[in-house]
Amino acid sequence: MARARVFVGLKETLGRLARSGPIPVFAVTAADAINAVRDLGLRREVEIVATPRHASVLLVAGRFGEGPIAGLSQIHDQLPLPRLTVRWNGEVLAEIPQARLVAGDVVELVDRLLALDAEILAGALASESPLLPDVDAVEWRGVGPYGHGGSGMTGGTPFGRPLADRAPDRDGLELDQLPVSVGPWVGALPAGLELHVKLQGDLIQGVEVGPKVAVMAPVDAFVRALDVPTPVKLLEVERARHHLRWLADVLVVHGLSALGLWALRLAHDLSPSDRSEVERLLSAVRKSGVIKLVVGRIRGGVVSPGVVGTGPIGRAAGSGDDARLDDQSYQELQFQPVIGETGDTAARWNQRMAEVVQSLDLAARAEERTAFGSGCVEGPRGLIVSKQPPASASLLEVLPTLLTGLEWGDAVSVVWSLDLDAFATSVVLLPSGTET
Amino acid sequence: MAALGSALAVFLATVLAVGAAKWAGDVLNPVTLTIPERVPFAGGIPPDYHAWNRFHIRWYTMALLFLAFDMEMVFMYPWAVVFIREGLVSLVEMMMFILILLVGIVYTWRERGFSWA
Amino acid sequence: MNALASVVFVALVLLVATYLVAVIDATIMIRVSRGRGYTGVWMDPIARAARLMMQRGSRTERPDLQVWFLAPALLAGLGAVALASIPVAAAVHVADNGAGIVLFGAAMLQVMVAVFLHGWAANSVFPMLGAFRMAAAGMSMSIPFSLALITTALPAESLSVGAIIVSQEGLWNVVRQPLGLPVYLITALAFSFWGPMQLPDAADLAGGTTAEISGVALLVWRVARIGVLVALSAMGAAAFLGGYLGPVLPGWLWMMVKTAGLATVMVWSGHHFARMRIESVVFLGWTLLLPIALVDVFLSGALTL
Amino acid sequence: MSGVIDLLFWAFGASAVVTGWLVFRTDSMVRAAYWLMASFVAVGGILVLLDAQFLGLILILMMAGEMTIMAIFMVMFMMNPAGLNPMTMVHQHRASIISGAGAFIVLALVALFANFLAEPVPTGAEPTVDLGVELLGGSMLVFETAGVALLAVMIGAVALVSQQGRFGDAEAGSLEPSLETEGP
Repeated sequence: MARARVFVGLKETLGRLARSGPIPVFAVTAADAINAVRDLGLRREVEIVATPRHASVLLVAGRFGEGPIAGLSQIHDQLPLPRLTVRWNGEVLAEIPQARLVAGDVVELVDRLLALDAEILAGALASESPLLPDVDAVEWRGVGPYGHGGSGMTGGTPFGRPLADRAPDRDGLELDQLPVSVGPWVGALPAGLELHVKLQGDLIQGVEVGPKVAVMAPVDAFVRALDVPTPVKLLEVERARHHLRWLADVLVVHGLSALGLWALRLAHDLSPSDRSEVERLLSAVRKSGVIKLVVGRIRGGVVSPGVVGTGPIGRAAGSGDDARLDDQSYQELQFQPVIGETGDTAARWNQRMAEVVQSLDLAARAEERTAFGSGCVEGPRGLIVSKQPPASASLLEVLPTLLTGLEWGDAVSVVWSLDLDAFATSVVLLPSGTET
Repeated sequence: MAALGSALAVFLATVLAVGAAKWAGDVLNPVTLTIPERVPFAGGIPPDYHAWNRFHIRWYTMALLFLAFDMEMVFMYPWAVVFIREGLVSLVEMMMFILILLVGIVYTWRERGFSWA
Repeated sequence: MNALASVVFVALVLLVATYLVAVIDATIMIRVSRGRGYTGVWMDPIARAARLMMQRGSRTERPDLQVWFLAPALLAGLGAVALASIPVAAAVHVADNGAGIVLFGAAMLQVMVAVFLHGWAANSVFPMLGAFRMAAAGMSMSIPFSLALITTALPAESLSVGAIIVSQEGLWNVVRQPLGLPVYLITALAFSFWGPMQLPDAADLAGGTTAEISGVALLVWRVARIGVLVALSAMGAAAFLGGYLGPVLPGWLWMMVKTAGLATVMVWSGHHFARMRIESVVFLGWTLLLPIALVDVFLSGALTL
Repeated sequence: MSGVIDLLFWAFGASAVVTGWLVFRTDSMVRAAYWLMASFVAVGGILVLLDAQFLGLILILMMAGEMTIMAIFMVMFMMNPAGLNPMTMVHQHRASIISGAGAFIVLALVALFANFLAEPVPTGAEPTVDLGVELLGGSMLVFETAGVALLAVMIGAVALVSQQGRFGDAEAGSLEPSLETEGP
């Protein structure tokens, strides 16, 4: 009894201490909530983590298509106890009906998270029990001569799974090729992207894109500008903000989380007057060596203008295509697109970083000019034409060729440098009333 | 030697203390996990295969080079201690030894042994 | 020191130093990310530790369980024993025997083993990729690492860390052997898998060897990793910055200031330099750092004579 | 003090034997390699007890790298490297039992009947220094020859395993362009 009391007291003290630190959150994010989750990452009360094993809270954010979300129940069960699920700005989840519903902005979410977390740390709220049934996926117990499911040297399903098979390799060795499904919810890849990768060692020998998660189409300033002429200033600030947010993501993936947080913070309330601060950030990014020494050393990852001729990816490869050139307001501003040459990973980094500065410059000079509104817009990822899927949707088709032969870390760098959007990673459902 | 005894004591004590801390953690939060809770994480889709496989390292050339240089390191330590005592002779002798080994590095570099095979 | 006093002493030093480095890390993180007005850095490491202590541990379905349990404890033990080999003040040391830098080097090479085992044991793809990265980085960096340390033994005519410090009475090794400290610091980043060399636990592997652990195991792993960083900083201070030598202040305080300085440099580099590609690490170690370290050995040797 | 040393000696000796035995009892290649390392570490401990501190510690230092390479190459080339399906690590039982028992008997006889020097290490002896002097003096030629041998090992290893040579793929023949023969 006395021992039990000591433990209870200890748990209370630990709980009180733990409350003053950030809540580790693993986020499963739909396309329309990606920016909201990024803003959540700016809050000190919360830390977005890369694996469910480090998280206390599973956050399911944004609107998905009907039916279960791929991998969600599995991830829920991979969170250590005490765990809690929060559903943010979306419908009740079919697989986790007990998830706490929160509607509203980041401030409201953080308040609710803090309250729930305090309760669960104090033991007032029970941790969620596992969702999936406690049964083996494959029958293996008691099977085979040793009762572990295996047979012979490499056969059978020891402990429930088979061993990988051999495959020939470019250097003549025939060693194991391990098929792995990575994603759809892993910090190392963009949200929703599921890749079926064949790994031999740390090298990728084959890539297939897995089934896509259904999400609701995000609506941003560029989509609205398809129908309504929109101030150039607003569009260009949005474009700069988009690229800064992309930069924040890729910086975190390359181990520069502090610089990533700075980029997010700048993007959060960006205005044309922030140009000097943005240039300081970009200079810090260049000095970090990430472009010259890291992504610049990747062999491969080149996207030619023939594959994607539009947007920063196309321009990084030397395509001069830019819908802004045809717009009168931009012509008045003497807009000339930044054009790269090589079309490799480093070129895409340089392209977007140059375009951030250019956009802020345009925004500062734009005055009251408006642009677009006639069914076609130069978005941050390239040309958007109303009622057509954007060009970025075709990026996924080239992914297998781009990634095959790369080391895993290089492949992750290349994937992130493409700035894949929901049209590439997911099945996009348009709001009812609109056609595809 | 007494010093190394202390080193051993420090090592064992730390390992044991950490082990005890983890044991206490398990007592505070008893570990009974269901099968799905134990599935390895790779983004939500359970793996089809065991991750343990005949892992193809791409730097086997470098690994073999390391074996040779590890041997060289053994000679360097006693050399460093008698360096001043023996004077110029020691410098020249070790330089010769190292230059011979450097040929191996240059050769490996020329054969692109340091890039991923 | 006798065995019991040694254990208590090292444990205290390790805990305090680990806490301070965690605070330094949080401070730099906030400064770099322009998060103004945050005052919680002193509480932050404690709060994170408390949360992890309340979290239940995790297992994968068929891990090498004993090895998985052992690896974090092994890393902590290695950090402690490496720290024990360094004198904190004149004649105040735990385990600086006649071959202190060999003991230290052995502990650091075993760090590679601990990280490899940690990643291998989970039987999960991300930790396993992390494990093999650590093996590649450790092997590429260990030769220049050892060479940089051996060079400091040349003027001392001894492998003992205490003797190396004493030999710097007139002039610190950082001046006498200008190539040594940079090589040492870069390779030290690899052995503490920190910042640009944060390869086994990298973000592109969703945490790498830590991707499957939670709770106390994760806490121990993080503390132990900082412990290794502290040991490496302390050795850098002893071998290149004259250890406890210095005017006015007492020796132990000098040692602390220098260690904290080097630890800050390494932690700072983690927030300012991107993580390297593993192939580049191998290339850097063999074709740049190794020749520089050899030049260091012979140049410093020629100057010493 | 000598009681503690005796205790440590037996502890190290026993761990060296037990971990050595475990090398053959485990199914996992990684475990086997690191059990072997543990055995070497225990031997390193005994060397330290014999006042050969440098040799003992350098053994521990080296074995970390060497046994990691051993583990990695065993994982790379052995089927079922983690031992998920049980298997046996011992083969050719009769031959190994005979040779093992033979070696044990010979060593035991040596231990029992050899006339060991009972001299303790003289105080003030510095084995590391003696080693260094020997390397640079009497054994200089051996030492430099070792360098050439290591170079031969390196070049041989690289020539055997390197896939992409200077002049393209090894499989394509790796001929210097100027030596390229006519025709396919």
